[in-house]
Amino acid sequence: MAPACAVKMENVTKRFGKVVANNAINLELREGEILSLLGENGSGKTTLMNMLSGIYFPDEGQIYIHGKPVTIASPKDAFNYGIGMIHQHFKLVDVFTATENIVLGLEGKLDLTEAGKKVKEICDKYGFDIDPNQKIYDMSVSQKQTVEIVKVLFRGADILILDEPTAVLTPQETDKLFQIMRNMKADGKSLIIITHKLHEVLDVSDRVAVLRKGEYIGDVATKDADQQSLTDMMVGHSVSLNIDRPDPVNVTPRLVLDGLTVFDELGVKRLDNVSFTVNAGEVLGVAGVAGSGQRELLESIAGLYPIASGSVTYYDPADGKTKNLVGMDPMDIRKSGIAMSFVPEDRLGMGLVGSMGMTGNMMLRSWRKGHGVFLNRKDPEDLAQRIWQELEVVTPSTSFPVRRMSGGNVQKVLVGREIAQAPAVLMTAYAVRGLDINTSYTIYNLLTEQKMKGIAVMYVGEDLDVLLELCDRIVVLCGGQVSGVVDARTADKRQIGALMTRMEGGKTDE
Amino acid sequence: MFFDFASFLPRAVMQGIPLLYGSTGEILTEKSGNLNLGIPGIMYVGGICGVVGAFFYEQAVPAAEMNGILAIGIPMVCSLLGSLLMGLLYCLLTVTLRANQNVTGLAMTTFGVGIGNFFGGSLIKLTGSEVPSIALSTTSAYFSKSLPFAAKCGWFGQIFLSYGFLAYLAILLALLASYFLKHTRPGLHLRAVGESASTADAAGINVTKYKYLATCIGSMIAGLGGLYYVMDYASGVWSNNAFGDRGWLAIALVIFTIWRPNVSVLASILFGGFYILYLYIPTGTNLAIKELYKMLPYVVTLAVLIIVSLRKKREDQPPASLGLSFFREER
Amino acid sequence: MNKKQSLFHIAKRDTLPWYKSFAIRGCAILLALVVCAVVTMLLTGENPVNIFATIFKGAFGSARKSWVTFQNLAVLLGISLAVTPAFKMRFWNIGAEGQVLIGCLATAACMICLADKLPNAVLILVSLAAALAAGALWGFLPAFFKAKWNTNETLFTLMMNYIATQLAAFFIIVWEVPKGAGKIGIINQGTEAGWLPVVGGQKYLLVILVVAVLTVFMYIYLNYSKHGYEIAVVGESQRTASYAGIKVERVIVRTMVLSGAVCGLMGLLLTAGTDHTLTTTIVGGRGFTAVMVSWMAKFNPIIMIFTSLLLVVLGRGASEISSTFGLNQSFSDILTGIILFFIIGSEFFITYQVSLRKSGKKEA
Amino acid sequence: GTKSDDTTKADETKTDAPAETATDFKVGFIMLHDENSTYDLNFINAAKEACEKLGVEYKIITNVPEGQECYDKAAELADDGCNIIFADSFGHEDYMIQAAKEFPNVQFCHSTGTKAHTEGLSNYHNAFASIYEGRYLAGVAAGMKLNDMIANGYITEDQAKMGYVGAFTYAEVISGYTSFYLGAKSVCPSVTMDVTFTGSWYDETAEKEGANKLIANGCVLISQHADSMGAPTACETAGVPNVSYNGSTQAACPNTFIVSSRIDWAPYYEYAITAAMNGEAIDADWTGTLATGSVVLTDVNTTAAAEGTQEAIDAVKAELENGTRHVFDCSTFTVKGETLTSSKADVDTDPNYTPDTEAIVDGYFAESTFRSAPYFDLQIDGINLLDTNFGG
Ligand SMILES: Nc1ncnc2c1ncn2[C@@H]1O[C@H](COP(=O)(O)OP(=O)(O)OP(=O)(O)O)[C@@H](O)[C@H]1O
Ligand SMILES: Nc1ncnc2c1ncn2[C@@H]1O[C@H](COP(=O)(O)OP(=O)(O)OP(=O)(O)O)[C@@H](O)[C@H]1O
Ligand SMILES: [Mg+2]
Ligand SMILES: [Mg+2]
Repeated sequence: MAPACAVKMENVTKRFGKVVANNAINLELREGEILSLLGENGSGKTTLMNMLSGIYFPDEGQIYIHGKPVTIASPKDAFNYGIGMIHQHFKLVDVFTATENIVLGLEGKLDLTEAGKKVKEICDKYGFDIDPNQKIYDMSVSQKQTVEIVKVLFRGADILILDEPTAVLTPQETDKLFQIMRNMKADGKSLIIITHKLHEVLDVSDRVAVLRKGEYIGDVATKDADQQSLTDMMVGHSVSLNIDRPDPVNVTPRLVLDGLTVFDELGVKRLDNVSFTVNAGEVLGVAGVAGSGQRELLESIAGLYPIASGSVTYYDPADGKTKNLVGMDPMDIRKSGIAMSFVPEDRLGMGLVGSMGMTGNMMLRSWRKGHGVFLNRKDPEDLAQRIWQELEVVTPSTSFPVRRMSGGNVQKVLVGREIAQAPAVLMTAYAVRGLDINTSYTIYNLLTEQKMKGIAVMYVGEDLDVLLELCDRIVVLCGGQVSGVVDARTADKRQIGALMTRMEGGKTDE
Repeated sequence: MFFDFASFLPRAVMQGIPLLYGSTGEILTEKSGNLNLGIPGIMYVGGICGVVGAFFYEQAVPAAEMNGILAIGIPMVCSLLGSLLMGLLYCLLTVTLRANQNVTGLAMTTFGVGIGNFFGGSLIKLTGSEVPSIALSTTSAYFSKSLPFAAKCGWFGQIFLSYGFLAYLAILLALLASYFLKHTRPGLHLRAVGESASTADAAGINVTKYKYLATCIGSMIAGLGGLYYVMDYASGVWSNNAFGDRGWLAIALVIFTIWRPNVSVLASILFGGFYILYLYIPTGTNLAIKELYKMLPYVVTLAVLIIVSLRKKREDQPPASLGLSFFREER
Repeated sequence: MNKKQSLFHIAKRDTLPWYKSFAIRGCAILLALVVCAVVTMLLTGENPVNIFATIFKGAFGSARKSWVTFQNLAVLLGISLAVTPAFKMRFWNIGAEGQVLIGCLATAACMICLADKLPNAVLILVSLAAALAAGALWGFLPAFFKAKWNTNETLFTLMMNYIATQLAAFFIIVWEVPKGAGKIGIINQGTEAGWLPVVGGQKYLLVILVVAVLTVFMYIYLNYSKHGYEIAVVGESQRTASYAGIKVERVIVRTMVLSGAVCGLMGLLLTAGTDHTLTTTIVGGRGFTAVMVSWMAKFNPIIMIFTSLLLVVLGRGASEISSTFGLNQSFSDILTGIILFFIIGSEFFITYQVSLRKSGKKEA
Repeated sequence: GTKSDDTTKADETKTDAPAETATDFKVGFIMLHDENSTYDLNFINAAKEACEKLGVEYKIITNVPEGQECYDKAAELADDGCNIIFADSFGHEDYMIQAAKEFPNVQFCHSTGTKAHTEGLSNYHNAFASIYEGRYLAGVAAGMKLNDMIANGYITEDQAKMGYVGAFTYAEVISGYTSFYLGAKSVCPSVTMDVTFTGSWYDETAEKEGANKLIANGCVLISQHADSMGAPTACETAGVPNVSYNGSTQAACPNTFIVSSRIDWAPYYEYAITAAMNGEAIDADWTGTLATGSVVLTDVNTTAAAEGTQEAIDAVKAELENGTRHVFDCSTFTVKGETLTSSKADVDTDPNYTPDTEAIVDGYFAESTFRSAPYFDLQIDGINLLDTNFGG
């Protein structure tokens, strides 16, 4: 065994019932390197890493840490071997402060003031910006992630695993994170990062390992790889990576927002006098730092968020009549004949019912169809079958609970269903978050297809490259206000980045 | 006649103590994410096990030769063991076998009350006494011994010093539990387990161990409430079903005090007072009105419940994973 | 090398075929009976076979006993059906006890206060309306606060039980017969005003028929109606429900009103149909037992017939045991507890697969 | 159990009932609770005693609530071939009547009930005992104790106040505490009494707290008409003498228990079963007395009782038995300051509780003469129903 291996996994296999999530995987992480783990959705990346962090226990195989064979039976064992993992879904206690979360699981006498000081030290060393006494429920996503990272550093881990850390970060925050990762590497730590964004892979890592359908495909040094070669490796065959952007036709206003203002439960202003137009036949991008009001924007249009003032006017494509959507709930909107589809950010918490299968989830949109008191199951079942095949959803059956599918497949079910509603307005929030590149492109193309059908598409995204390539116009949000509307064909990344942070300096976070 | 507070208050305290034991135990349990609706049953078991222990000790040794330490120790150990077993049973089902907590709890209540009354009834038969109750007067005398100078201190003694040691132990335990939860590392870990077991697990906390420990210790504390009731309050007389619904009131107190054992000290006494207030209220021979007054503790609980939910404070919410079982490989 | 991982490997199963899961439950019940037998021998020295035979005899020993058993079954099943929609919605209603009792109280009120004012058929209809309304109100209150302010429903419904009990106690004293006795006795024993009619010459048949219809209704309602789907979605996630255009608050309130109303109906059946009286213990803990019945049946109304039958037979047999063997009646609570524990525990083996850990390491 | 005693005591009725008839004669009992309730244990013991003495087969069903189940059980017993069925709780009455109508060939006997004399069923009967005489005797013991305390200077004559924990404001309870009070008054003229009601026949907490409240109000001796150990143990804790009911509480209350009265139901059971066996009519209303052995007192606890208590009880008992003394002798009490010369009692149950029967006979209130269950419900002077004028 090469002594230079921080982690070596040998013939590791993990099954979930009939699903073989990892099949005889051999993976090495060298000391002092940043390794990217790449693979399509459901290829088993998270599972593999969870075996390192003690969440799962391998069915077969052996793990070596710094050359020594070890058994990692629990997260505690993992910590003892210096392994720290930042999970795809945050593992934080909402009602605790940052410090309390950070010291969780450690031993010895509890001294929160002392711990708070140490947290501050780490923050200063790596350039993090968090308040040790802030409650997690008061934090933004990126702050939460920072807490996760500090938590791992606090324990003195020298092997760090980051599972899709950038999925929820802005480009600026991502850059900051990568800088931190490089600092850590310089500190002698070994890191594994999982991300679906190939430019990030190329940017930060030394080496790339690829999984496909639970199998280990191989690894390449980053300097020898490019986006196309990595994609081919991941997918197993050659794919094209271009977004086709036809010019919009028949552009007419579909939704006009005027002076939209909303407050959250605690009375904090989330949207401030937002006005813009969503046109039929074009993809309107919405850019902004996470938490700038994107969620509130889409939810208030969809009738899920109370609107304090302003108006949302809908232009009916059939007769051109207008309707004000303010004060309507989703059912009112649908009943007034407006076909609006919405892919929310929180898939299992809002868009889908985790315990139901695909069919049950299709019914979420159609349960009211048909007169009388009884449900129609036939049509949703057909739709589920169609989406299963067309979008290549990996699931044993249409009645398999969607909660137990991988993140990417969950997203396919959701997007597939929403597009199948033949909407007049299609709103998507982070439609490709967590999706592998291949699937992402499938979705981009689907959206473009919708646009060409004369549908008004709203695309809330975080990847500026994609926004610029996919959209026709981009609305930039900053702190709940519209800081600019730009033409995606002429704008560049720096311009948008500047608009996104226009108000920064005074108040950074919501 | 005026409202005789000095005589009412000690009675309220004595009513409150079993509730305090129950609620302290249940708070610890719930902080681990286990909603144990079996507390009413566990309190019966705690009571009857103490009775069984005391009974056999009293049978074995003539009253004059009884040793104070043993007379207190044997029933206490029996009571603790009995409720420990109940706690273990609950954990086995809900933690290890991940059964539904509500259902397990309700079944435990049926079972525990059954155990209490069955063994109570059987012992009563054994004693063959003329009135069907087991009178453990000697043991009870040890349990209810109050401070010797209490009687000399007038109303002060009556209100503060007139109780058996288990009453003070209840308060002490509640305060300790409160300190434990707020200021110690295991307390922090326990709260984390109750808030989000998967987070605690990922942080290296042994979720199963914490759930077992908190639930079992909680059960044992609750069981002492049953013991206090028979040995001190009921003067060592076990009568079937006499403990009544106090276990449910203890569970109500948990929410009433928003999961704070130190608040429960006063809240239990308040509830204890409400529980018997109807006897002190001028209703005379209008027994119907008395029945309405008996509603008081429940109506007050409802009112507090509604007010707390109106306030919507994050910190006032139940432990986030209360009632959920934890399986590490669950998605 | 430390080897501290547990000996067993636990994994979630894919869904088991129905016959396997039934086999597991069957084994659990068998095992439970064995344990009950052992416990019986240890505690009482009686031959367990005799005990079980006596339990059976107590439940089905004569035509009358069987009818009573089926009547008890119908009442327990009816209450279990009532709590089920709320449970599917993950609304932990443990207030069926109070909801039924308040239905009894409303019925009794009509029977006592209106007996000589209305013709019998009208009186029964008025009682029905009153019982449904009272039960519905008792369901509505916790649901309303849950829907509006997310007030904890377990505690709320528990408290409503006591409030119902005390209200009943209050009115029992107001209406007591004779004066000062603190009880009502049979209401309208002479005139039978407000009593539900006897169908088919069998006193208890009506109750059984009503509950049979209710069972079918509930099965269809939960599985094939739009309301049933709404309930399932709300139970899973309220945000998803509002996203799907389901009016969450309305569904919560509507479902609990339904639950409460069905409980109220059971109250009517008890007071006007079989017992013809009102006592504070007329429901007899069945509101709590119903929770277990419903859960053990996985909220399936058809399976609930069997789970409630099991518990009813045990309870009915208990009184036979106690009179035949001179055993304390609480013994049946112990047996019931043991059987419940086994059934509850057996679910684990249906959901999860346990395998012995292969000695772990070393292959390559 | 068919073990037939040779019954040397030669009961008043024929003992020559052939053994064969005895064996296929079956008796059923319906009890509200089981042996774990004071109230029911008293009945259960009597049932066993009577049946074993008569050598008849019997079946006791316990824990039968006061509801439809009582009818069901009665019917099941009748199905099982019981020739006579007894129920022990007041609330069972309506259901027993229901069953009596359905099974005319079976005798139904109900203890403590009130409706037999008006219901007109030949197979439905009520029974009670003149327990007020027992209470009166217990009251004598209480009065002796009070006198003792006055003599010792522990209290003054004015402070001779007793407390009474009652269940309901029902005639049986009123009759009970009044006779107790009159018994005490017959030896300690200055005695007064506070009464509090719990609203339940069995509620340990309410009874205990009721007793505590009475003690706090200055009552120096407590008695109760409620079934739990709440009041006696409260007395033991507080060191206040207690006169108990339904059995001796001496084991739990060695220092404060004085004496207890109770009804022995065995004589009635023997009477009714024998009558049924012989095909003779059973009285619609049967009242047991000191003479029939239905009203009994436990041994006096000499630790707590005043000296000479047993003798005093015996003397008064003799007077009651030979009719020279009546418990409710109108010359011994006043109502609103006046001596009673006439009082109508509500003997026949009717919806409006109209008093229907003149109860004052020969200068005393004739309790339990017109029906077996008590109907004395007057509020006499010297007894203060607590809380009625609270704050006033
Ligand atoms: N706890 C679990 N129970 C059942 N199946 C699981 C579980 N965890 C993962 N799987 C299955 O294992 C496979 C691999 O899942 P995993 O989450 O490792 O994929 P991934 O590569 O991380 O995907 P993504 O990019 O979508 O996050 C999937 O088919 C998934 O459904
Ligand atoms: N899932 C859906 N997505 C989009 N539009 C829908 C959906 N369900 C219904 N609609 C539209 O909403 C309108 C009303 O639908 P539907 O016929 O179900 O309502 P309804 O008859 O008013 O309902 P009910 O009478 O049962 O309250 C129709 O124009 C229908 O096409
Ligand atoms: Mg993943
Ligand atoms: Mg319709």
